Amino acid sequence: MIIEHPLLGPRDAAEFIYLGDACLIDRPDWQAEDAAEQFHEYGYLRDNPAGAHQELWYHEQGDRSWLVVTRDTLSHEIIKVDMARDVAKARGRGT
Amino acid sequence: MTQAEHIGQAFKFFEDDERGTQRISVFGQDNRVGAGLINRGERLTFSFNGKEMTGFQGDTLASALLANGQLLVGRSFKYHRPRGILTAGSEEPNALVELRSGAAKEPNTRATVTELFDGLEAKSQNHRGSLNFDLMAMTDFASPFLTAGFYYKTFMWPKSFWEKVYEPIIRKAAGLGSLSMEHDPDSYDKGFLHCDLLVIGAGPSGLMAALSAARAGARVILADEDFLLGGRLNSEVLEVGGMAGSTWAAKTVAELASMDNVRMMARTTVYGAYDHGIYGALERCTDHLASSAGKPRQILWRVYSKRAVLAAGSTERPIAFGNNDRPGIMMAGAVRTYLNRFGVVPGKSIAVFTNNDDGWQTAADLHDAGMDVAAVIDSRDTDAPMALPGVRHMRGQAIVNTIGRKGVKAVQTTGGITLPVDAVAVSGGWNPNVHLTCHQRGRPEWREDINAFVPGGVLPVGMAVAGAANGSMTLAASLAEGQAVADAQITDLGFNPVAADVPQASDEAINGAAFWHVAESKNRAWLDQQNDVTVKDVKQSYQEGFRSVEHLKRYTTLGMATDQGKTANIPALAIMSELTGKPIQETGTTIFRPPYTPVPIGAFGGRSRGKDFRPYRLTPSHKWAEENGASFVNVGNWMRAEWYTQPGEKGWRDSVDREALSTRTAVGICDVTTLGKIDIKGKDAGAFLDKVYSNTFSTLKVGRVRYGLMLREDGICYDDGTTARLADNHYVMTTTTANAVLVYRRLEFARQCLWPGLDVHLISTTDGWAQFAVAGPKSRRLLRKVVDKEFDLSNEAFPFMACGEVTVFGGTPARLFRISFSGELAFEIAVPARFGNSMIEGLMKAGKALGVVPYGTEALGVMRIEKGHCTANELTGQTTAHNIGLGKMVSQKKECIGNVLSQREELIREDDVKLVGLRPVDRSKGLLAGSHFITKGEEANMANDQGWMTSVAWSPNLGHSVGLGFVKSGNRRMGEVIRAVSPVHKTEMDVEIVSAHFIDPEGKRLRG
Amino acid sequence: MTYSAFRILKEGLTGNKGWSPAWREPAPKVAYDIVIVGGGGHGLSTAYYLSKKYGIRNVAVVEKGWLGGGNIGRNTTIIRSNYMLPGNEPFYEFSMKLWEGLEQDTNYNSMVSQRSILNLIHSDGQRDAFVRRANAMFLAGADAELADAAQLRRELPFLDFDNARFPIKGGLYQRRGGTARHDAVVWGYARGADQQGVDIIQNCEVTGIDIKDGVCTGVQTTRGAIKAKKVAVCVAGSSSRVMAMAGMRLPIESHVLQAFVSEGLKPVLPGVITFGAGHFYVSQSDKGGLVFGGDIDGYNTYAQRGNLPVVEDVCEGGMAIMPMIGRARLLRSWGGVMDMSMDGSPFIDKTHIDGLYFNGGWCYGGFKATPASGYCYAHLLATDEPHEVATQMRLDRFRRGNIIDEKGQGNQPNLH
Amino acid sequence: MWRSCPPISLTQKGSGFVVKFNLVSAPPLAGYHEAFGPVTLRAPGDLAIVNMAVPLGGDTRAMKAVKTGYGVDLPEPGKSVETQKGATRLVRLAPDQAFAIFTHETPDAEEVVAKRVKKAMYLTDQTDVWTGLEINGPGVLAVLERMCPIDLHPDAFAVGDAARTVMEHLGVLIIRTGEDRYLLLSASSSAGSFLHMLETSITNVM
Repeated sequence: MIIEHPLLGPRDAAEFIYLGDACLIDRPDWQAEDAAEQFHEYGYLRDNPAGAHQELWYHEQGDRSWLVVTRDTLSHEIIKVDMARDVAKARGRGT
Repeated sequence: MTQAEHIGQAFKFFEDDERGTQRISVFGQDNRVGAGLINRGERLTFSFNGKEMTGFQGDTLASALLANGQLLVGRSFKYHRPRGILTAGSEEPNALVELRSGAAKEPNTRATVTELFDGLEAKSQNHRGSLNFDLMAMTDFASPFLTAGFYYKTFMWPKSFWEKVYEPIIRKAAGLGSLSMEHDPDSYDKGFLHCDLLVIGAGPSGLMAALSAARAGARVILADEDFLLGGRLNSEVLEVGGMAGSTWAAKTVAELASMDNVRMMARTTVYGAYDHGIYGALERCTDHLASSAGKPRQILWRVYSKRAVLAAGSTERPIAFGNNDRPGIMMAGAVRTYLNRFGVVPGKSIAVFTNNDDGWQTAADLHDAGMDVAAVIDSRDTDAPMALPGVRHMRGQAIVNTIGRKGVKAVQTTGGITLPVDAVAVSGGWNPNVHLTCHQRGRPEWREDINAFVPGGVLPVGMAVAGAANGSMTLAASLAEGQAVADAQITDLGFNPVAADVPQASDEAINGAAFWHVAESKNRAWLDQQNDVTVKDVKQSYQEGFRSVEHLKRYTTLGMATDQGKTANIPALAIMSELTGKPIQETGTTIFRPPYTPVPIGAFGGRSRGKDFRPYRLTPSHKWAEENGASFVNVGNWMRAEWYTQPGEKGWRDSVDREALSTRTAVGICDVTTLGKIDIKGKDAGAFLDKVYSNTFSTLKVGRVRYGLMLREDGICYDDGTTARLADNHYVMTTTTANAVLVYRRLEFARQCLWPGLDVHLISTTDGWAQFAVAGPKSRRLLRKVVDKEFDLSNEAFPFMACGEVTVFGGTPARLFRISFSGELAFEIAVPARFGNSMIEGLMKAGKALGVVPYGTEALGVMRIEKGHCTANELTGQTTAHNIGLGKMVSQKKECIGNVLSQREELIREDDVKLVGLRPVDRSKGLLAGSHFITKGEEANMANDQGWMTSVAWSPNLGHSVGLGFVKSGNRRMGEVIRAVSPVHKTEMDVEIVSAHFIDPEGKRLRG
Repeated sequence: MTYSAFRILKEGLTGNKGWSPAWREPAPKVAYDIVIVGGGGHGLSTAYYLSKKYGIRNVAVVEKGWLGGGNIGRNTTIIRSNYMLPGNEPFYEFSMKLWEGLEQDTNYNSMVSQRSILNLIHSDGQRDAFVRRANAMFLAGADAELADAAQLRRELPFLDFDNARFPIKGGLYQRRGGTARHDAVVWGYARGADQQGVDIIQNCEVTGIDIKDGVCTGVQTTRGAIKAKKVAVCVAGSSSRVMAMAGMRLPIESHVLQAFVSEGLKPVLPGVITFGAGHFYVSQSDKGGLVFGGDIDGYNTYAQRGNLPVVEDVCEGGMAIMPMIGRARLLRSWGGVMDMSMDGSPFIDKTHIDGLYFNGGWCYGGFKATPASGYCYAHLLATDEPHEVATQMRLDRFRRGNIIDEKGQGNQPNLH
Repeated sequence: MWRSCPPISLTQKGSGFVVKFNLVSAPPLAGYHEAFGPVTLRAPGDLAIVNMAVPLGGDTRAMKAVKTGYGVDLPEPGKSVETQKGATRLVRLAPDQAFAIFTHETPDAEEVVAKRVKKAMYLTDQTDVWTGLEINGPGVLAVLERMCPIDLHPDAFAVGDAARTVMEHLGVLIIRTGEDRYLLLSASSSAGSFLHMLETSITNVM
């Protein structure tokens, strides 16, 4: 596969390490009343869709950026690639 | 040789040639006729089954064998039927040989694509006894009992006979060629290519596509599996642009080869279409040479294309009739290839059996060459599509059976006529080579007008298909489509195609009728000639309910041989379609998967074999260690010294005991560079570390080190190590050797994805610093002679867990940490890696009077076990902080990775296993790592399993074996004697549960 | 029809005209006691044991394509019970014992061949871990044997002992391990279940799961609605998609595992060999092909195909330990979609919906589990209690922290 | 004296002396220089590398500091520039990360860069983390295509372009420093394998 890196252009997916569903960005609040349940869902349950899937790839043999890649799990077509830090910030992650 | 020279050479020998037509016997090459595109100036000698024969440069092994009248070349898989050469290409099911000899022996090599070279050795395969008298041929007589799926129905009794009797017999009979059992003597290489347009296939449409794209300025790669580019143009007598097709091909190839933006790749098979325009291609560099002379035999290319044109042509399919597998029965198109390209005919009197007009062309070419065409047997009851004076036309007839054994002697027709012939040319129509269109999501579609599957469904991204591969079966259509498709492809990329006329060519007659097998045949009619699948097998498969094409394939093994059913599959599924009454489109095909033709495993392996399988990482003191008796051990890709053998030491234990003892009594030095080092900077570095470690680091004082425990998000221990604070905004983290890369990755995830608002920056410095543990009661005294004198190393100024930046040996920068893995007074000192090898010399020199020893990973292991420290044997990724007695280190008062899920009920059970020390009750016995613990008096079974021994060592300091292990509620069972069983060693012993801290449990030494 | 050598003789002499279909092609009935969703190995073995061992015969197996078209038709056919953890090892050993009697039980030669499986050892730490595992195997009633390098050199002289990047220091054998003919396992179970009266319905895709007031009442299919007292989902590879019809999210990701076969060769490999320092395992089929594989591709996918980096990685591993295979050719590659679970271990459990059961999460180890998976699932369906060797394969185990993580990789499916 | 942070106050106490010993610098490939027909392969001497990290929110200040200190703009990711005198090559690896590569012998490269960019960036010496090989000469692309997955066609990879990628299992930073000249950097611990990879590619092609 080829991942179109937002800054570096097309790169072979072999340069990347795959982590999984980009929902892993949405780490629950550790102080929430149902934190245990939220972390269970966060840690273990996945939509695992057949179709568009937002997922995390790490450019380990490259610029060490984490990317959020939107990819179709049936066709492998890559629909969108974003810098994960931008996605994380947009989803309200901070300090 | 440049690409242009290479191609040029391939062609120079035929441009001057004239096409001869009369039979010319050359040194035993009785079947050699005409001229062909071979170089008669270069005679080559080769051997088949030890018999010497000759051929010419430009021959394949198959054409040379045919020239020499060798029609019998192998035996089939199951029935050991005599088989000859069916095709002239990579689709060949029958003519497989063992090529070369010794370690270079290459089984199952298709003679039809093997380029002849001087000294070539080939042997036929899959027979016991000689090729002519194969003892295994008796299986053919048992064939009524060996039909599809027979082995699923028997060989079950008695039960023990399967592995002992039946299976060995079956295995020995099965298989085709044999491996040499020696290491492959050749090397392989890989490479990466990039282009705007990849053109797959250099026949008429491929050449036109490449030419048009190249003229427009696109970066073009043209690849073809053949050594002579031109595809069918080299097999036919058709004209292009007023010249012989092969001449036009050569001229076009020459033009392409002269262009800088074109890469011509002959002998290169594009074997697979992968995601996003990536293609796999195999270039055979030295297979046509007697020796590879130290160069890579083959190169596996990964081609990154923006667009691709598949111009892979088509493959002729047979018609199934009784005994249609005899040597001498060939595809009609192959007969033309042998005649026109190689100047060879398979026999003296040839019958043509066809269901379409193209078969007639074979008769015409043979006729024009002065050969005896016994008859054209056409299944269609129609007029001859061309006039062939003197050739008998048997309309509406078919071959029902053939006579002969090791070669065809006569054919019998449905009309009851027996024709004596010594060869048969069969044409059942042509299948577009759609394979690569299906490697992803494409599913072929049936086209009634040409009775063939054409590309359908979703093609690989960027791929378009042209020519015969697309169902455009005539030459004129192929040329035009090649250009049009390429123009469309490059227009997409922003190039402007150069308007050029497509060269003149004729549309040859291609009418045909669907006709798959001769129903009147009573004898077995072969579909898959290699795996011996007949029409009857298909019928039986249907009868027993195996009706989907996948069941048909799996039940009968149809299409699973080395040719992947390139000639067999379509006729077979057409027959299944007749049986089920479902149309062919609905019956469908099995899925084509890479590779298009088989690829040597060695090529996929590339250079990564032997010592080059993975890179070596060497520690900075590697050279010194080599010079000082070290033996090395792999730790991941690192090579670490495991011990240093001194003169007089008889075994590794002598060395390790000495190193461990000397370190505990004096001082030892160990290269610990392999531990991961991550430089962490930024004003939020402390806050960041609080989140990634289970314990707190923001409160760590500058100049101090702290042990850190890192959890995974699921609450299990991930890694541990020490992290030093060198400045307010600057920490240095150490990780275990194995996890250095993984921890870095996780930290980047935390930094970019979880807490992007923190100002923190990471950079690995693992390789940058040569780091040495200096351990033992005399370690301070040693360092005092190394660290420049302005730095105070006293216990007060530089206590346990202190760190600082110092200089050594008169000004060289260094980092000093007072940390201890051995439990002794100990330091780690780091200098820039370039000084590493010199540094250990300096340390040894400084410590000479103190009795310093270098120690390796074994002594390191002994001492850490004596001290009860964990390594990967304990931190297996299944271990909780509670298991190792560090439950309290997991803060619940701050946000950190893993703390929430670490509190799940099953992970904090009181009766879970706990890390303990173990020693044998009989102190003379040696503990065994991996033993399981069973409470005394209980039976050894899984329900009673109390835990296991993780690490053991002989303690030279205690004089007995010591171990660490996990025992259920072990912290409450101190002093208990428990069984340590190791059934795999057939032993057990009693062991006592003790504290894991065998040495200095109060930690006085390391604080001293 | 009973299969035997006599039958083959008789049919052979009479033109092979008397063979009857291996199974019927029934139309779905309106209702069944149990509808098994998924006509793969596990679904069919469930049906077989339900009908044969538990006497429940009013059962349908519905399959969206052809029988055995899922992972049982695209694996490397290895059987073994060399697991380590108490949650796994007794189960796999139970499966091994079922394999050992399978052919006689089903009257179908599935070619169970106990030719041994060997895991190579390259480091002391690896040996310690293998000894732990070997002893766990013994404690669960399985067999194991440690071999040193000298023994392996005698038995497998073609391995690269002298020039290896990661020297071979020994190995862990399970002599009872080996291979079986994957398709024949499907056909044997299907034929056996059919003979017991189970309806096996191909080309029948489930399009909906009927749930009323928290109770599952049946399924909607492309061939109409089918009522059932119990619906047993058994569709590893597609588990998330099917269970989503019941509104469930699973601790599973779908990944592709590629596998490869070489051209047919005369016998060279005695058993299964696994290269621990690389990603490579290999055996040789009865037909002579080297059947081999390695790591999963590593990204979520439902496509039954992989990409080049893994093909190369696997072959690099092969060349690293047995460079004699360099001149053997890779003939065919394929990919199977795996239910990669969060700890690498499977589920055989009831769901929170009454009447809806789930079997999945087999990662790339489902083939060897086929008999026990079906047996235990049948037990659960028949008794509503987990079988004694499958008590830990529960859906709620992550909530409780009862993880069955053989590899110690944590909640990242692609690492298992 | 070399320091990246203020020294800890360590006052001299007790006895002891530092033995007379001259620490010798021996980078792994030092002095390597071979010609293979038209292609030469050499390990540049005294290649100093300093990592420059841009503080969060400190982009403007960092860019200004680079401009002031080096007289050039920090390039975009995947590009490099040489400073006016050609003394230093600045390679932008990631949005918040760049390398300064220059020739410098003593182990205080970090201070050299610190003088240029002051405190506008976090600096970490990377000199000994890497080992460099420069490959030069006509036909060099035929050698590199046997290892490098990046498209190095002159139109796709201009002089000054840089890419971190993987070659034969080694992480490599490749920078096109001239028409037919490339600088390749890889981990110093695997220098031997790195050299072996390049030599094999050359001999396989030549």
